[in-house]
Amino acid sequence: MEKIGAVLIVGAGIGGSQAALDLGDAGYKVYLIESTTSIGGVMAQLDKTFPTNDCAMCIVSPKLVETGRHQNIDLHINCKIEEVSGEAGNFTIKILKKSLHINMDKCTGCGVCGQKCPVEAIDMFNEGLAKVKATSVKYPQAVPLVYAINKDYCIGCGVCEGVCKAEAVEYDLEDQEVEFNVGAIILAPGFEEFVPAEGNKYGYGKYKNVVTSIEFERILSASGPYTGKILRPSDGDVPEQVAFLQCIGSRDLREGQPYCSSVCCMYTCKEAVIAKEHMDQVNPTIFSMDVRAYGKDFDKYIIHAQEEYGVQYIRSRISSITEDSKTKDLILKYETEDGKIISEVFNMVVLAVGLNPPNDAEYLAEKFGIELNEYKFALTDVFNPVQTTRPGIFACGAFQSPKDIPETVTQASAAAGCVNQLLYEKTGTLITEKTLPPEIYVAGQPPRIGVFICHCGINIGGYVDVPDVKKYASNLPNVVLADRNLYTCSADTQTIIKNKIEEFHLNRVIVASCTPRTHESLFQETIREAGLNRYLFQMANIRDQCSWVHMHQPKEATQKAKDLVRMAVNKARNIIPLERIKLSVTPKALVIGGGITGMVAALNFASQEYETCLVEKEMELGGHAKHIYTTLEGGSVQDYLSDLIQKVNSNENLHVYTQAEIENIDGFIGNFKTTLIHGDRKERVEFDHGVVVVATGANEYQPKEYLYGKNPLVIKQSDFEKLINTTDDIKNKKSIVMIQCVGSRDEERPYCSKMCCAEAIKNAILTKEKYPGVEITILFRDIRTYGFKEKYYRQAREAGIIFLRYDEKNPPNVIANDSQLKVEVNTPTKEVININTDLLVLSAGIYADREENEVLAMMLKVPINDDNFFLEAHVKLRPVDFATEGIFVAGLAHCPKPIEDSISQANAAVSRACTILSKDEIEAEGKTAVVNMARCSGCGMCVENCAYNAIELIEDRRFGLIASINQALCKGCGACSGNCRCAAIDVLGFTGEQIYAMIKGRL
Amino acid sequence: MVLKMGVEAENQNIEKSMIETANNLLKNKEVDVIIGYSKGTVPLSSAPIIIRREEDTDKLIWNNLCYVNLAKYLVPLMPQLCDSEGNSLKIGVVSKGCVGRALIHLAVEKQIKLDDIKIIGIPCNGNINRKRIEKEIGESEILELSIVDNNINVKGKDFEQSFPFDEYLNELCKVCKVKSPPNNESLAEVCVGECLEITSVEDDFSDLDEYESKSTEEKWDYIIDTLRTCTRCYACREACPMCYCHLCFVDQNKPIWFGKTTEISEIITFHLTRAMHLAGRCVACGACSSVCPMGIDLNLITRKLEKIVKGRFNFTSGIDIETLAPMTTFKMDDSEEFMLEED
Amino acid sequence: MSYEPTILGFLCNWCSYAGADLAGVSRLQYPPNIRVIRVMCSGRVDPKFVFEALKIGIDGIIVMGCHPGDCHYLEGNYEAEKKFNMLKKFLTFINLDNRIRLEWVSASEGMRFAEIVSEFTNSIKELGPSPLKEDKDLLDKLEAIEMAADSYRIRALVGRERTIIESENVYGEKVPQDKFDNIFNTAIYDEYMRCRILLSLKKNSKSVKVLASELEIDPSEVLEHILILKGSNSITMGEIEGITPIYEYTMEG
Amino acid sequence: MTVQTVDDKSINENWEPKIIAFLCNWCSYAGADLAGVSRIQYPPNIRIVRVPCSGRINPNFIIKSLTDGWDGVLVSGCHPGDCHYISGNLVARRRFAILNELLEFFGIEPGRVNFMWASAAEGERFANLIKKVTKIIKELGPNTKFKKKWC
Repeated sequence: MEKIGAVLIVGAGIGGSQAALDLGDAGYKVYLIESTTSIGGVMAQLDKTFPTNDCAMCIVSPKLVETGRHQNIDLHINCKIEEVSGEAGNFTIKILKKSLHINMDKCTGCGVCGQKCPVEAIDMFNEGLAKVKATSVKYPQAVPLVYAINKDYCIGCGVCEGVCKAEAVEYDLEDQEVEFNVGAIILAPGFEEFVPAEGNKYGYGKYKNVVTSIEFERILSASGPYTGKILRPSDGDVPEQVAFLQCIGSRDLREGQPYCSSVCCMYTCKEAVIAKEHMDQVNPTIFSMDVRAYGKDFDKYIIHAQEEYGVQYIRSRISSITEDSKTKDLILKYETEDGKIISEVFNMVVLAVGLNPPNDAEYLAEKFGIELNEYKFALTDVFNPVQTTRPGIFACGAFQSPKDIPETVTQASAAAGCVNQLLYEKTGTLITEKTLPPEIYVAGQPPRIGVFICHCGINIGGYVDVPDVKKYASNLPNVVLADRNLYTCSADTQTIIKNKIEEFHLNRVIVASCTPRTHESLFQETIREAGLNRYLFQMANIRDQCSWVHMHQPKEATQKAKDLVRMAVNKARNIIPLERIKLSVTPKALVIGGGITGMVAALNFASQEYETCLVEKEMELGGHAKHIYTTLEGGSVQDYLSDLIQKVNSNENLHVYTQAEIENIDGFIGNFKTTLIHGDRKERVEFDHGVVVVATGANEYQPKEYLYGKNPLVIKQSDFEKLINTTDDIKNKKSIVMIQCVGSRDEERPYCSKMCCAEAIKNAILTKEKYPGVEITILFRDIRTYGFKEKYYRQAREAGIIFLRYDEKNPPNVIANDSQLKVEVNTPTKEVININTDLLVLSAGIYADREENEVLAMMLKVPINDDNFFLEAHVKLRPVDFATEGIFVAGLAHCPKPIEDSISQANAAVSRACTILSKDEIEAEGKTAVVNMARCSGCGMCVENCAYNAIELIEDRRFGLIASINQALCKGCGACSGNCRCAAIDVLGFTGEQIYAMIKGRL
Repeated sequence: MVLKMGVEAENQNIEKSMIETANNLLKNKEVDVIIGYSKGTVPLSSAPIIIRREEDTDKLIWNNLCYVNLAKYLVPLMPQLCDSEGNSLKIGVVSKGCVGRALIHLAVEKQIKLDDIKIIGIPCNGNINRKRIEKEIGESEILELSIVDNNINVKGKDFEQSFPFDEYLNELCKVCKVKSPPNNESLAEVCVGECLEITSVEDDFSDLDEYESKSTEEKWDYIIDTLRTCTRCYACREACPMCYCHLCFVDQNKPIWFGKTTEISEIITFHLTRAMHLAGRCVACGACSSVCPMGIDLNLITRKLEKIVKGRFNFTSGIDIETLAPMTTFKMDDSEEFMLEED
Repeated sequence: MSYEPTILGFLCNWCSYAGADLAGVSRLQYPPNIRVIRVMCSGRVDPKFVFEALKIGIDGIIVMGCHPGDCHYLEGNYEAEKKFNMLKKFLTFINLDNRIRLEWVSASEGMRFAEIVSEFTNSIKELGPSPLKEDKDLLDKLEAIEMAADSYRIRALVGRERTIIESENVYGEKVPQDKFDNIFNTAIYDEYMRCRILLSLKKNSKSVKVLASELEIDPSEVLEHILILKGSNSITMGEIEGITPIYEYTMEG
Repeated sequence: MTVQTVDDKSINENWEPKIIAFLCNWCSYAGADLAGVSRIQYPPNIRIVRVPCSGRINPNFIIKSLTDGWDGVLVSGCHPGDCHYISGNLVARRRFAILNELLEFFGIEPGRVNFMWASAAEGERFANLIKKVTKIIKELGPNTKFKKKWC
């Protein structure tokens, strides 16, 4: 059975889109299937996202637009899976494409049908807070921007067909049956929020002012129904006292799911912070049990929220909510930690609802033949969390287990990494390279500009006098052709443009229509197909920024349209053809660090027949995982480790250098050259490669507190694990005490090491099983067994292990009295408990050594954050890339994480790297910066300003010390040219001359 | 400004020990060449001089008229100041406070290498505001000038006048906080007289309060009056150590950003853009005002530049070679009070 | 002198007007209060005419057309019936629905014409004079109704009702009457409320709670309407007094 | 025939200022598009110039716009942290801060040149800020300070 170089991805949320982009860039044909009418999933509904508080739309829409128009990605919306057959490497899938009753190719998304439709329905995107018409688009920036008719609301009155100038409405469009033949499948259908059932004790559904967190997200969103103002649904007032209730539908055996949904602690804190930021009158109070802020910079976020924004945390679970019928305020009754019963009045309550599996989870499992776990999420392998029970089918994102956006994006890339491993021989087989005519040489010709003005149905023509603008444009200097058409972006007008280019020998094309953000590349492709360099093109936005926003001032709108066209023509006179620089790529990879992460990454590269070099500074491989025996979920780490080491040493594409040190790395993406010294004889090895994966791991904290090192009865958790797994000296111990958060979440290391709670509970359960008589007490600040690990926390409590909370302000102190230790614990109820114990186990955290990381960071010119871990390019959208292209990070070097997350990140890094290695040459961005050597005085300001390290000072024979730009790394942002005093640096496509000409266009 | 023993006497004292230092620096080959001030060809002026041989060191002078910033000559001269094989000579620079700061900042901007430079530190007690005295004397020519216990005696062909020293100092020198080069240990430096260690500068910029309390129109009128007489001769640009661009923005074409005429709006544009280029780089040496043939007082703008950069980024130019100039870096919590918000 | 109501009658030229003439020829007597306007077809009567009549204080309005199937223009009377239903629904909000009547009178039914007119005149007489003359608040409500009835949404629904219920909609199916009715009724109610909110805000800016008390509906419902009006840029949120945002009417709405 | 010199032109009420706006492509330009898609009306005085990032905006652009006769300048970038190029807007913020203080120091009316952040989801906020800027510049009247007097 022959493998196929194509992939089916089910679900086009942020996870599905990331996997599609990775695989599309790596040269696979991707069929992206979405059940709703536009891509973006839940992330598109969010206002801001933690931990960076940046606006979800700003971050996700460029990625969605790229997915929408990627050459290798076929996007199919409104689909339903019918039937799946075949096996790894060769699947056939039948899909039912439900009709939108609107022809996707003709619809331009202008929205007139939506305005005129007489039927109003509940807007599910805004969680029922607003109304939407029967013909609608999910949200204004939807990709693809296509309207759809919702059949169960539509009464078929035919009004929309009447008003649609593009004749896109075709009521009789049937559902289509489509069949795909692919090599692998990735399931990323996301999750469903938990909705409290009828008659729930929180009054959701009964009291207006009790809303779920996703509804509150829409209330917060600037593009939501309340346009970012925090109002309460009962009377539109600003709620001054807002209560947030955690764990609704999670960690709850009766009404919800037993597991922890992992993300509610963080998004609740974010919602509280953003509400306070939007409106200062709002005072958020969060009722929580444990605050599970386990990820990178999460703890800092919580502390910052408490200090900066006055978010108040109360540690208790609400028993009941009653409503004051007159004021519609809510009375909450709760018990504080020291036992007092308090009832407080709040104007609004937000329920932090958990994450359920998608509604069609069983349906998908049955169709794709994969097993689900006890909570109906996808059952995956302990040591490869994206591999489902059926080979060739992978799962990622919340469908695998509840997780946040950074982890979802990482897992999406990891799934793409596993697909690479499966189908690597077949890259590039199914993608069609477009054959383009040779470019016409236009340099030196006088500018001959063609201006195409668009009516966009009535969207422009209805408010701007397009014929007048056309007449005006036709007698602007250098304009040889001015034309107007009903829809410039429609397929037939593209051919008109191509013919006019030939007929009038145009060497500059201007389209005055809508926003270049979504349509520039469409027209650039068209003029390239007519033989013109794609950069000889300019757009004037006379719809979104003119006709639509000056509807009641047609005269001024027409004048503005003329001005915008004239400014575009002025700029067009100065544009020059640009090439995208091509760079060769050495298809080899360097992996630094031989722990589990490094080995998994190196193996993945090697199994795709990329020559790989693995560098490890210790004597033997294994890294941090050497002294871990099992994972909380029961996987045996030592067997996995030994099997991994055996595979690494036996793979012929993989050169392993232990006891090795990197002397120097230079070069850039695709063309790195590394020299390293290895072995006790310090041999020197040269290795050139295309990509670098940093998997240098981190170290275990050596505790200084709690008499560690001074008293033999005080040991670390890792020593304790060795003890119970290899010896049985615990036999005669009567009482063991464990202390959590040792060396984590304190002044120097203000972060959570994420795996110590799981380690402690794993060892405690194992000890209880082996020696039931031993009394185990765990002193904790927050038990952070997120996700499905919650089950083991409950299992520990049922096994009789005592959990005692201590406050970080006065931690327990340890006094040695002869053969035992006395541990004094001051609990929040202010009375002190003394425990005499035979053994004290400290859960030591993870820390990154500044000197070690700084050396490597200097060589690779990549940043480190203030906790000394490596800083990735973007927390959410590029979690495993560095800002400098071609270098990736994975494992503990990025931040403390359990083994399965490190493995995911390793595969993700490989997938990201394959988008480079799979090509023999990569195209850099055309609009990059360029230095005018005569003007540059070598002051070095641009070198500091460049976030991508694309500029360096070189000694030039004629001009002395000047700046020189590495076109491969430059992104064309222009931060350098903004500060350049002698205007020596320009950004092609936005040069000083072009902007000067636009300024001159005032008239 | 408290003078221990008369300005004139102190200067002679410094001059003598400076010549001495220059001699033994040249003698034991610590430096190959020394740049300092020598007697000007016209009374009330001084001229830069490059000394290679020991016997010329007595040409070096030090008085209150050494207003030129010697750091200016280093950048263009660097290529020529090297021996036959092309490796650069060791240069000694007579540097008062602002010259020292200029050297440090030029090193930060990679124009000079400080290990080729030997800073000969001078505790400066300010330059005389020559333009102001000439304006008050009117047309007649000054032949001789001397400073006797806190006032300046000026003699001409047929007149004699004296001015209080403190009053007729250069505006910037009155409020100057960095009298001698900020010698932190990393610099190879020798000091004539006592140079104090300066790591940071505290300044309340109260001299600007009077101007800044004016209304926008009054400010505009004041600026027009001061700059109206500018003839675009660019003497200020030629005197400024920080203006070392090969092709200044006013001389560029493709595109010609700003006009070259002496029309008031184009004068304002030139000075505004030059001020923008000097933010965080100007070392307040006052050379631009001293050399201006039309007697335009640019010190107000210089003070404002220092105030902005000190207030916003707690940075003073030319103090320490490690910290990056403000425009080359950023902080997440930089002040953004000027940003527009919805009301 | 006892109160004499003013009645306005729209008579379709082919049937009811001829019926009226027949009543005249046969010297049938009926009260003189009715003033007749001849229209070519009962379908010609635009809801605006009825609102205008009510606004100037006419006490009762009657529209007469041909019996279904007799219409000279085949379907005019069917359209008239749909428009009359919409009118009735709107006027029930201010219980003036009993002051309008739709009757079918053929050219040969002189007797029926006279009976209908006298019966209608007596029923209006019992009702007394139209309250619109002095009740300013009621006039505002009528103003809102007129505005709502003129909205694109209502006219589209009324205009398309017959095709999609009696013959077939664009999908070739018949829309069940109850499904259409509940969409139509919610549309009528929503548009009426929104127009009342718009007119009220036109006078002076108000908060949601003030509007709710004025319209006697729950504040959360007012909020929903406010959001939709804000979405179509007919109102904007002004500043927030304490915890209550004030909404203002925008001219460009 | 009285020669009407530039500066004594009384500000008749139907004078409309011409404002140039430099918008960063990823956030502010997207915010302007969202205002369009949501049909939020705002005065037609601004002319938008798209730049890749607020970091690209050189002081020459702003000063040239004033001397070339535009009545007002608006500069808008992404909120700190949103920048598509990681730190383009942060580098620019310092430059704008210094330029803003210098303009005010030189006696240019504050409000002639305005700086703001706008994200891709803040359509309504973008429109409100445009209304505010237009109102400010309309009150300031035509830009006579930089107009060439005699050539």
